[in-house]
Amino acid sequence: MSSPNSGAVASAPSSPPAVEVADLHKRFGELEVLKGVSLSAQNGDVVAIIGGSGSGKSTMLRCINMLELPTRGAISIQGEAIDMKPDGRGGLQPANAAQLRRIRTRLAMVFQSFNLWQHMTVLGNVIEAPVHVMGISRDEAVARAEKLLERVGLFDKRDTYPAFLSGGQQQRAAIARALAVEPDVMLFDEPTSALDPELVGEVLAVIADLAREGRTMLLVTHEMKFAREVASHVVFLADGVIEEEGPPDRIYSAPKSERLQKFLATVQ
Amino acid sequence: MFDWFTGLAAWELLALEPPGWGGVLLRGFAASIQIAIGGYLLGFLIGVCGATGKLYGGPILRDVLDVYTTLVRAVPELVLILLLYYAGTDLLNRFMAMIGAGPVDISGLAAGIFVIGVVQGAYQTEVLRGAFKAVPHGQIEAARAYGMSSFQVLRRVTLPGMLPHAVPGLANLWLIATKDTALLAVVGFSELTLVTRQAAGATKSYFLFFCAAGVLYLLLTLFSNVIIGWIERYARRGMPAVR
Amino acid sequence: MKNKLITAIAAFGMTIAAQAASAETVRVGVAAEPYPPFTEPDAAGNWTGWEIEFMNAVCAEAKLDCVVTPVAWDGIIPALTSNKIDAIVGSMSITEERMKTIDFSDKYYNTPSVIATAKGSGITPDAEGLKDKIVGVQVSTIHQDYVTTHFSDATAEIKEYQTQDEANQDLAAGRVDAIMADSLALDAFVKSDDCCEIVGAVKDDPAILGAGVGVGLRKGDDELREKFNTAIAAIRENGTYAEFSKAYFDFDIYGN
Amino acid sequence: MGPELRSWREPHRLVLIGVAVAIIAFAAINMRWDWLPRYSGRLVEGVGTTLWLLFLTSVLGFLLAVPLGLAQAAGPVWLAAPARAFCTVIRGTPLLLQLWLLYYGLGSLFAEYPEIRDSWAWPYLRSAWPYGVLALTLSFAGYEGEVMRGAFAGVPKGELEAGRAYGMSPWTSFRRIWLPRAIHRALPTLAGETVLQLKATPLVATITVVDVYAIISRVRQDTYLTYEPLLLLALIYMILTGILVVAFRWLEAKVPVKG
Repeated sequence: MSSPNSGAVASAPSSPPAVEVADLHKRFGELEVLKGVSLSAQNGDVVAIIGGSGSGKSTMLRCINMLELPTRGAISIQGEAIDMKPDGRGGLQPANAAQLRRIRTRLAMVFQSFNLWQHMTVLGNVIEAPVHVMGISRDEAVARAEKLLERVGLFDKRDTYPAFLSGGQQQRAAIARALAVEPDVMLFDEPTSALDPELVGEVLAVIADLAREGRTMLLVTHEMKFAREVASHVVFLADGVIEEEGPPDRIYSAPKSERLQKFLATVQ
Repeated sequence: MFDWFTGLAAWELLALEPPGWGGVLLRGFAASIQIAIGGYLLGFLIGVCGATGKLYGGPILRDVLDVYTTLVRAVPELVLILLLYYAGTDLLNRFMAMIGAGPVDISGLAAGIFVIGVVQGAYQTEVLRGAFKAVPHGQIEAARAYGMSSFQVLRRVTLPGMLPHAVPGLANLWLIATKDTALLAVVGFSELTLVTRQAAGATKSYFLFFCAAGVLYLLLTLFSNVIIGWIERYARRGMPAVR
Repeated sequence: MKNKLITAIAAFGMTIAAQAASAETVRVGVAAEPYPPFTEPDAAGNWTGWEIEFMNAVCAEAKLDCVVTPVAWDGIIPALTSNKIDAIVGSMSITEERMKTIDFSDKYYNTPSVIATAKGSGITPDAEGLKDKIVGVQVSTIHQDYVTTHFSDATAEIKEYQTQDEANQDLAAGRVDAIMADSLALDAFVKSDDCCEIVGAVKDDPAILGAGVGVGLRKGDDELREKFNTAIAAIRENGTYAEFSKAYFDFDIYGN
Repeated sequence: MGPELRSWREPHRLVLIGVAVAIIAFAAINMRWDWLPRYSGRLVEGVGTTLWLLFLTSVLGFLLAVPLGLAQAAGPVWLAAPARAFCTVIRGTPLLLQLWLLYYGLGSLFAEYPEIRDSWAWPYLRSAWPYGVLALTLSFAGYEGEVMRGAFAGVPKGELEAGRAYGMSPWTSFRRIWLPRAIHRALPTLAGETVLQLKATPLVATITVVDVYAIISRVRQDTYLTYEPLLLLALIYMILTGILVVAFRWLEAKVPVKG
């Protein structure tokens, strides 16, 4: 189903896409949330996924690193397909736990509600996966983590526990945690939705900074203005299918589908 | 007229060497602490298994565990202690006879630990299950998203995340365990409360000995509270103060 | 999970099994509550008293390795039947009712049951004298049975105590008007506390008061019973009984 | 109601119920229950005593817990410190020991004073139940006092300020806002505390109060049965606990309780 023109600007046609999703279905009991979504992102792409609530955009993102198990479809990261097998109840389940863990370290996720580990300091959160999953030495992980914390402006908070930070600080710490695994792709699941309005800016600034650096990102967001600025490609999801996609300027200035027009009218 | 006062002031009765009863009291105290620790640990083991069973077990296991925790929490400890004290050893002996082994002599200590452990186990099951459920799901999800195996998630995130929720309940249960040992006096186990009664009866200094035992229990509680305070501060390090 | 549980149970079982009794040992249950002058703990935590000396003499005679095991008095028969102990040496009177559940050795002492009251109370040891009085007895004793059978209509209340010592204490404190117990136990009490006096023996009722005190044994444990009977007869015969009794009593408590 | 009803019909539950019925039938047939009719009257009386003790000591204990909690939460040091010490001592020592200290320790002292022995109070002081009631009341007050301390301290300051802003006197504000809100906050713990109190009542049997536990002890001594009376006793307490839990649920449904 992945048509050649569904990807964004093809930066290096010879290398496999960073993320490729083919015919993804997801069903929760009676409710079919995703009805066949296909999407691919090349290295360096920033794909913004927009849509109304219940359109399935978060579910799609969570299926990519298998936090939700798809009912049907295929996912590959840098050309490597995630092994899946039938779970016997009409859905799929991971077939190779070790492979999934390896792939997950290359897909760093930033959550809507931060999900920082509350019993670890900010520094502890950032070095956790490098040390305990990837097996990097502690000293090296700390050195790297301190650089990352400096970059997101939290160096002086490194020994603080998450609960003592503001939402914006927590989300910046979560981004540092994501960067620490040196991911191929970063997945942002509505990273600013849980924040007070005055704290949104500081987080978006960090994400924009990463986009400029050429990071591959999939970004589910409600921030239309921001998506238009940073995205290289915009996907509009409605009712479990991709209703329309394209470069941000065209999507925002000349939406074709009626639903997208309506959606943009309500959010802008 | 002031017999009771002089009785209270008959400190030499508390001397550690006979004819003072202090040594007997302290040995009883040691027995109480031994049972409390043993029973608490056995209860913790049961609690871990019970909570795991309630969270992950099949429907039958879950229902059976529900019956266990409900029954134990609905019946007075005193009654449970009597039942378990007689039934527990009796059933064990019948079981031993069934598999052809001779009867075993269950020491009072083992029986006491067993009884306190079974009672503690029911409460600890609930505390641990509650603490497990109190860990925000997002924390576990984040751990999985960063590639941790199930065991790593448990060890690095779930267990430490449970700690602040489990510590107050577990601490409270420890204090209950220390005081529940006194109920073993009713089945004639020589712990602090029973030896106190024996000493009081033999010397007629009821007031003195009951007060002395009260002080020992209180010291144990206060000492425990200090340790619990340390543990709680460590467990809650990531959480803002409640008030 | 299940495996873990089984391992844990097995481990617990092992610790118990490690303490399994050797075949020669006889666990002799005594009431955990002091019952002077027969059984009481001393300040060093050792059990002393006439019955402890009796037990030692009998066990030495029968070449048994006896271990004193304190058990709550009101649970001492269940402890015997559920195999926690092998014999009861606890001033337990041989009665018909108890014989339904356990066996007894031959009697090893027999003394009358008496009533004690505060000094000068004027109470007599019969239903008339106890009219509208509060009477205290120890639970699970022949005295409790006797008081319930003969005096319950007359008395205001019958209070039941876990230990004889507590009943004595409440008589001294005036919370009961009279107590009924074994004459020797009360003799020791009124000698130690000048509050009270023995006002006399109650009228005999052999069906309740029984035929003296014997060693309580599990039903069917005939071998052990034979050993005890032979040993009791032997120490009566060879003077050991009289020897250790001297320190406690100035008369022969074996009765007739 | 629907899902609950259905859940009982799940196959594994039917099996479990079958097992339970089999165990009960086994117990009914193979164990000795012939003593039951002889003691039924006394058992009912014993349950009555237990419930009466529970009710009286819970109510008195709660009334005592309110000042204890208030003193700790807002009182001056000379009130807060003793209140705190009281709660610590009560919670730090076994109830059985407290009971024996009061009855055998304190109670026997009264007898030494002829003035007391001759006074009107002696008939009460010489019986056992006042000591049982006192010990259980103090125990309930000690535990619930701690709860009330938290409840008083947890009432949002803003609500009290609002009261002051509307011109309430400190007493009115206490009576109309602080106390009711604190009790409201403490209510959810009350069910649990009351069940704990029920489970503490059998201890009074050790000081000659004749509650249901004492009756069962009597049965055990008369019949030399080990299990049957204790199993019945466990069943009785389970039923009483069940009734308490249902009653409190009903009460809580009537009084909406919010944080």
